[in-house]
Amino acid sequence: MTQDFRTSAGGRIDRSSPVDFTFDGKAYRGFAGDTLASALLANGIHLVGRSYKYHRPRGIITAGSEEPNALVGIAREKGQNTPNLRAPQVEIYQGLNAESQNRYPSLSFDVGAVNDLLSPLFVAGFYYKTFMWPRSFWQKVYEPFIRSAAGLGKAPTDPDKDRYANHYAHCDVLVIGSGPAGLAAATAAAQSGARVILCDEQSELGGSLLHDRTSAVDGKPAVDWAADAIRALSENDKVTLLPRTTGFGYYAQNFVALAERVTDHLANPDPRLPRERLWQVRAKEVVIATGAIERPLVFPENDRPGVMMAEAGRIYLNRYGAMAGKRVVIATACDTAYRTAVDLKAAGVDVAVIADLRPDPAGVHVDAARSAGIRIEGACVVTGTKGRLRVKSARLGRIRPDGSVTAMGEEACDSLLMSGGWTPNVSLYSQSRGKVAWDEDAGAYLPGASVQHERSAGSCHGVFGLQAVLEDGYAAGENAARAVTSAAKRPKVPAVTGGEEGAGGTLGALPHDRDPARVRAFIDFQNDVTAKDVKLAVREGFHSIEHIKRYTTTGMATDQGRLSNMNALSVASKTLEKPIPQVGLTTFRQPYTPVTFGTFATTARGEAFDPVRRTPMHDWAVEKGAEFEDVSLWKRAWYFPKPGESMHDAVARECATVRESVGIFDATTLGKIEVVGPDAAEFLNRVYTNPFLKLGVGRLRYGIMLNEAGFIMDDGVVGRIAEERFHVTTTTGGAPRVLAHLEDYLQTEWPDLNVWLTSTTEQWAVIAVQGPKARDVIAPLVEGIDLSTESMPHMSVREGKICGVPTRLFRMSFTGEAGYEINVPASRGREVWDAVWNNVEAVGGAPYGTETMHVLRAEKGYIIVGQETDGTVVPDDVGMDWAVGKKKADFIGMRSLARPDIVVAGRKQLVGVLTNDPKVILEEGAQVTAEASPALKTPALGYVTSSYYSSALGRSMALAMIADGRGRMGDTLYVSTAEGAVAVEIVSPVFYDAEGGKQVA
Amino acid sequence: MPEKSVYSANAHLSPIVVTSNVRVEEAAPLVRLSLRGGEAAASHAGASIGAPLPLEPLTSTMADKAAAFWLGPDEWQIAIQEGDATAVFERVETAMADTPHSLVDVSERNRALIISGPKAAWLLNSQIFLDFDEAVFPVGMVTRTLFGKADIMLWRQSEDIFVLEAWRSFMPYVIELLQEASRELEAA
Amino acid sequence: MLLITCPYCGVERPEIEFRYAGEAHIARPAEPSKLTDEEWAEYLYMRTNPKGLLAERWRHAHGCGRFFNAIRDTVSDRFVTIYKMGEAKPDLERLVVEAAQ
Amino acid sequence: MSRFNFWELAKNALSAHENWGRQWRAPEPKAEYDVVIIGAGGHGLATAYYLAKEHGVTNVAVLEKGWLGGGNTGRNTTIVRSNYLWEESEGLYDHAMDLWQDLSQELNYNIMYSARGVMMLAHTIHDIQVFKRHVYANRLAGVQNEWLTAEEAKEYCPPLNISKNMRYPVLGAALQRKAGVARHDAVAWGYARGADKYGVDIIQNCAVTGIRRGADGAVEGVETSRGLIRAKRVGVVAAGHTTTVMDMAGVRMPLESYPLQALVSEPVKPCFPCVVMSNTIHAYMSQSDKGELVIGAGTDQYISYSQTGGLQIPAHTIEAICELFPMFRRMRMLRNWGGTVDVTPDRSPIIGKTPVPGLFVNCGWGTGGFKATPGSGHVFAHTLARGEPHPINAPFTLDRFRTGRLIDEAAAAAVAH
Repeated sequence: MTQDFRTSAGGRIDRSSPVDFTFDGKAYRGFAGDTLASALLANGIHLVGRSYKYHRPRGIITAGSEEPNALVGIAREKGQNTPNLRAPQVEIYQGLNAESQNRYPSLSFDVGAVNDLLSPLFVAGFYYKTFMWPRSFWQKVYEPFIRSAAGLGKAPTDPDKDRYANHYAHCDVLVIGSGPAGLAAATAAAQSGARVILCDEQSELGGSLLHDRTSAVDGKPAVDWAADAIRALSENDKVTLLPRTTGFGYYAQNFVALAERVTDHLANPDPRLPRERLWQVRAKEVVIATGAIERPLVFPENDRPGVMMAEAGRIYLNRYGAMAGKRVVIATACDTAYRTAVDLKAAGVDVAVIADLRPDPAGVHVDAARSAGIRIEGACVVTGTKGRLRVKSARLGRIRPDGSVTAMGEEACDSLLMSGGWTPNVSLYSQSRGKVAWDEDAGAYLPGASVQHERSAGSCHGVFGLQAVLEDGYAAGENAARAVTSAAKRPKVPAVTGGEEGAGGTLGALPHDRDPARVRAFIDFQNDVTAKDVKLAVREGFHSIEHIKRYTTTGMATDQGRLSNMNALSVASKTLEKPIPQVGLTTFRQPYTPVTFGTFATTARGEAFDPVRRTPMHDWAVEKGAEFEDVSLWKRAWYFPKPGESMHDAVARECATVRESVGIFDATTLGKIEVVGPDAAEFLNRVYTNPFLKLGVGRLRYGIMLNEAGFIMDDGVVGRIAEERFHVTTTTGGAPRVLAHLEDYLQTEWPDLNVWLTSTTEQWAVIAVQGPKARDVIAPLVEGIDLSTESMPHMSVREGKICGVPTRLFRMSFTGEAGYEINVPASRGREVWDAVWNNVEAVGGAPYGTETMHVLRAEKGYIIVGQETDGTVVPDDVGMDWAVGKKKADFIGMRSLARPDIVVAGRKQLVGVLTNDPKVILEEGAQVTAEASPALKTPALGYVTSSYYSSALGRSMALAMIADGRGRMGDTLYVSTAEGAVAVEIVSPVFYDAEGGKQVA
Repeated sequence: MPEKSVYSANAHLSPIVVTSNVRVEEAAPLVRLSLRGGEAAASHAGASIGAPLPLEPLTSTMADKAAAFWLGPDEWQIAIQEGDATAVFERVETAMADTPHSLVDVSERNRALIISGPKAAWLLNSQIFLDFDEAVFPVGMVTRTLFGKADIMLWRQSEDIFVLEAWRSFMPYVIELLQEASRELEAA
Repeated sequence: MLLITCPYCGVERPEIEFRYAGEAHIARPAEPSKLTDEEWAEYLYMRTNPKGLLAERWRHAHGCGRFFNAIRDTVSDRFVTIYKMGEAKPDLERLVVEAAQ
Repeated sequence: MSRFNFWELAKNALSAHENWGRQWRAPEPKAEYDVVIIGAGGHGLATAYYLAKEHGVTNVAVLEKGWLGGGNTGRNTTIVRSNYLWEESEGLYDHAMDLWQDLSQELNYNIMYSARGVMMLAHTIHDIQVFKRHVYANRLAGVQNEWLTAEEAKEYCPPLNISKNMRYPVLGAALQRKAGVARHDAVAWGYARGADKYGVDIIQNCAVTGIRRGADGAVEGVETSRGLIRAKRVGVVAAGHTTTVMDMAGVRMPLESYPLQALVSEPVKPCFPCVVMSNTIHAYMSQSDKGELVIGAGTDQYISYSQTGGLQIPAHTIEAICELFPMFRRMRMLRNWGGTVDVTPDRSPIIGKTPVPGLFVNCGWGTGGFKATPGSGHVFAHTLARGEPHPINAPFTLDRFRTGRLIDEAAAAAVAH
């Protein structure tokens, strides 16, 4: 297809670089510098989409990110579709494939358009009033139907192959928007020596200057002045220029988020480049220069393809050399549309008529059109359009002094350009938590007082006309710089010729002479909300603008009401007979325009999603074929299956090996805190339930830590290395939490104590060696420590060397066997491990993982915090009243242990559970009941916390928390399984070596 | 740029990132001590290592083969280029006499990277939310902060050279993200 | 993301370096065992939760590690003042009056 | 007031919908009511509806300082489920679940309850233990909940990534099939219309400025921006603003109010069939009937009434969504907003009496109140009508913080080992 609607010359496209692309599978040609929208228009295409509810044919209506209709899906490869891209923002590249959306089977013939025939039924909120009978039909019939009709584009189906980057930046002045105001602000700030970031959502900086053919700045054409200004900024190394970058989120304390689109416009992007980048900017001052958005006119059939905003028509013509049509009707309430008319006429387009709502249009813009020979009709309104998939003619009407309308006949056209005036774009100001204020003169909401270090410049706060906008921009830039640097300079503001402010504008539905029951004038194009819908909502009692929005869905489409809000508000205001400010305004939220999820997630994926913590012995475990489990950020070896072994087999073998011989276990991940200072013992005495004042040097003690509510929060072994130095261990997952908890009390409650905490978790690699042969295995490697039980009994610690490496050697056991935990400097962990492993292997020992550790400790009735306890458990519940220092006056959580419902009878207590059938292994989490089949809603007595096959017992075993458990020894209770309840006997939680002789041997 | 730094690239390891404008290398092992206590303790410790401990927030001091970093109002990290951590620990600990303090050997807890080149700050800003303008983050400044989701200590050794320390298990995460961010520096 | 000045480091840092630590100036009772259950529950759980100025604790968890106090307006999220642990709580009513001026 | 059904809709279509009446009145407040409810969110409106319908108490006003349904009712991610752990919670939420099933018919308002299933992912062995505990406990209570393997979870939700190479692989899931989502605004509007039909006065733009108490300490009424309104029974259902209202009566509360954020993507054709939640990596998501992916983010860490929060909160959630559903990395966020949620120390609500005679409170729903709306209103109506709690809300007292009988769902799920 040829570019029939391309001008013969002009625009910022590169006519020497043709670009081939497809739309809905059909090949088209455009030029480098085209957007998808401009290229389609140049090819005479207006019909590009279908609306959300009625599936009405829709055309390109804007030239910017506010586009509600021209949404397309683009996929570089299958499964990588990006839906809902706005055609005016899509830069074409060689080979681009774009698809229209929300139509089946094709854009020109869409079966969903049957909804349009049913539109008399499908009014605002109709779905709240029906689809209720029969009940089951909602989910089976109605909802699936609604869901498939709704939605716009198709979601991608395959994992995204692109990468996304993040960048944190700081600057003195962030300028958002690079039109005349933004460019002026950035220039002024940069001239004052400030660090400046200037961003703009468009591919090219310059904003409206890029399509302004009538103004001159300092004697230069506006576009040349812009180019010079941009060049000067780009040569300043304190200035960062960011095209294709949307300032989308204004957060507290001048934190602004920008989304930069790095590669989407490239035909063959370098794979080393990220697709998009999130800029997280902290700016000392922000200048918002986001311009104004032209308002549609609300007249019947205003949604026909070919109907477009007047300024968009000018942008496509002047910037892209694309004509909206060859015979154009212009409908306006505002002077700026006359500029479009003049430019179109100059380009050879037949401008049939300018239909102006105002009775006597006048002024420089009007004069220019008049002298160009364009027909101008005052008090003239468009009352409808004709044409199926593209406008063929416009009905015109004369507005009489009484407000009624009489028909003026039809005007043939292939495009209708409209302007209802301009709405200052206050989104980012509003996001900054500023309160917009209604300005009756401007007929618009404008930014009120600044809440943050922010100022608006140009038309986004109601300043129009190029000279005024530039002055405003320079002043904003200068003042922003002045706020951060004393060296601010007063800039010289250039003189403008042309570019005068255009007056006029209207809000809300226009009068017409048509049957109101039969015609629809759209306010929100994408969501198909009409003026009638807004009136219906008001009639039904929805009077708050938030209610109207939610009931009609106006302003909830992907343009977030950028085109529709003011018209909806005006219709609501008139229907309610209340002035606009009393109706309210819906809240502007982040993001300004939609932002890719990947841009928020940035680099967090796979192993970079969360740090993966591995111990110095991790690779050894991998070599040995270990399976791993995630425990907080750590990867822990779970079990070490030999070839052909199931998990059950491997764990049974590992358990038996530890009990009979010796096992080696990587305990590095346990949290470690060095507690040092003259008051170290006193401090520990306050934070653990156990007494610590009298713990001897060289001794270990198991401690329980409560939160102030009395519930167990962590446990661990504490070693007294020296009089004023303790080595504290915590659970793996609890380490950061415990350290923060201890620092909290130390800094806030007891700043008088001379004690300090230092995390040493990663200073030490920890090798646990457990089993009857543990001492024999390590003895040959240890220097300077007498390992005999007499000299180094159970629960003691010594310093010395192992394999020539300094060590803190703990004699302790979490398995019930005699054993050691060897702490060595982390970088030496692997070599010591290898040496110990050689000896372990030599005596028939084995490595074991966390699962075996869990089984062995359960056989001993030792709890695991987080498994036997769940944040609602006090020490007595798990049979550890012995660990609570009765003579202590106070410790964290002590007072809470005396609360009525903590000392009450009937609390759940830790017990052992043996199934009557020794082969049955209960599920952890299974519930315990008094009867096999209790009546529904009978509260359970408790639940199984831990359950394993015990090779030591040759049968299954479990731990459980059961109401009054210690009073139920020997009772038969029932535990639920997937197949039904099984009978169990309640027993002591200590299954193995109840006397404890083995671990002290 | 200081003539000498306690940090030097580990000659046994190949660089982690090399582009025309930035280089990331792992630093050679060091003795690191965490000192907690008051100014008296700091004074004793400074004397024993030959460099007065910095009392100004976020500053550092240098000496021959030693450096001291302010990490908190009662916390310093001392780095010494010497082989035997135990010996250094004993020497400093002995110098403390009866001053209340806590001295802990954390030599093995951290690993360090040296990030250098004109794009060093840019690279760090891919994951660190700090302003590296020299007026804000001058040479010699040291701070703990976050690199993505990892806690780090960051020191500016010179305009274009930064030292980043992290707990050892977090270092692969830091390295992966530095490599990731550096990829586009090689792109056209 | 808030910007918070650590009174120990003397610099502004992004909120992600800090951990919130709840209402400030709720001193742990010297002798908890002498408190009634009601008094203990008051200490443990009852909070001012004001719409307006709140004295609260933060910790520079990923920086110097220090806890400190701040007065912040919970409607605007603006920090009014930040002070070190152990310093007296400012007179909130006076701050409200000052803020209004 | 006309009934809502298809024929009524068709009939009105013939008159261009010019004849629909108001769904609720905008009455002037009377001098006195039997019961005043503070807060016209879903819970407050449901309370009024059941007071009128089931207890015959129709001389009721619901006072709302803004617009009805404008607080957390209109800001949440609409998830409804009842597979809680503790018996007390199971009772409360499953009571609501029963009411949800027929709520459209009950209210003659299509609240679009869609039982598409809520699936909670397990990523660690600890998660598995916790979820199985829930499944077994729920089974005893007659609460639907079942355990799925990772493969079964993927079958139920095809976009789910169950690769073993994920940072936190999916190890299984707990699924409640009859759980799902509803249309949040419609719930508020349906209850408002229903209550209005029984004569309840819903008074919007009416801020409560004081609670008047008599010499005996009992409640006598509330002072408002529209004058004194007398009532001997007052129910406070003010969510994040409860502390402020209770302060007016001199009652200290164990509450803190935090910003909670949520977001939606741009609308797309159906691509996500159910609700998926992951507590471990902090994500929950469903797809609305409009086609938007509806995503719940977390709370900011600090107390705030600003109804906004930091970027890092939604970013953190989106990271998790992209990890679970890597194809959605190319989807785009359309809108991100915040609410103010009132959180108790045990993350369970407080529903019942206060130390002030005649003053009742229903608060502390934290991040999960929407799902309880019908049940909460139903039992609170009972409490207000009788002056004593319904058996279902009897455990949810304010006094539990004194005695230590907490109902701590979060602790049961969140403690790592």
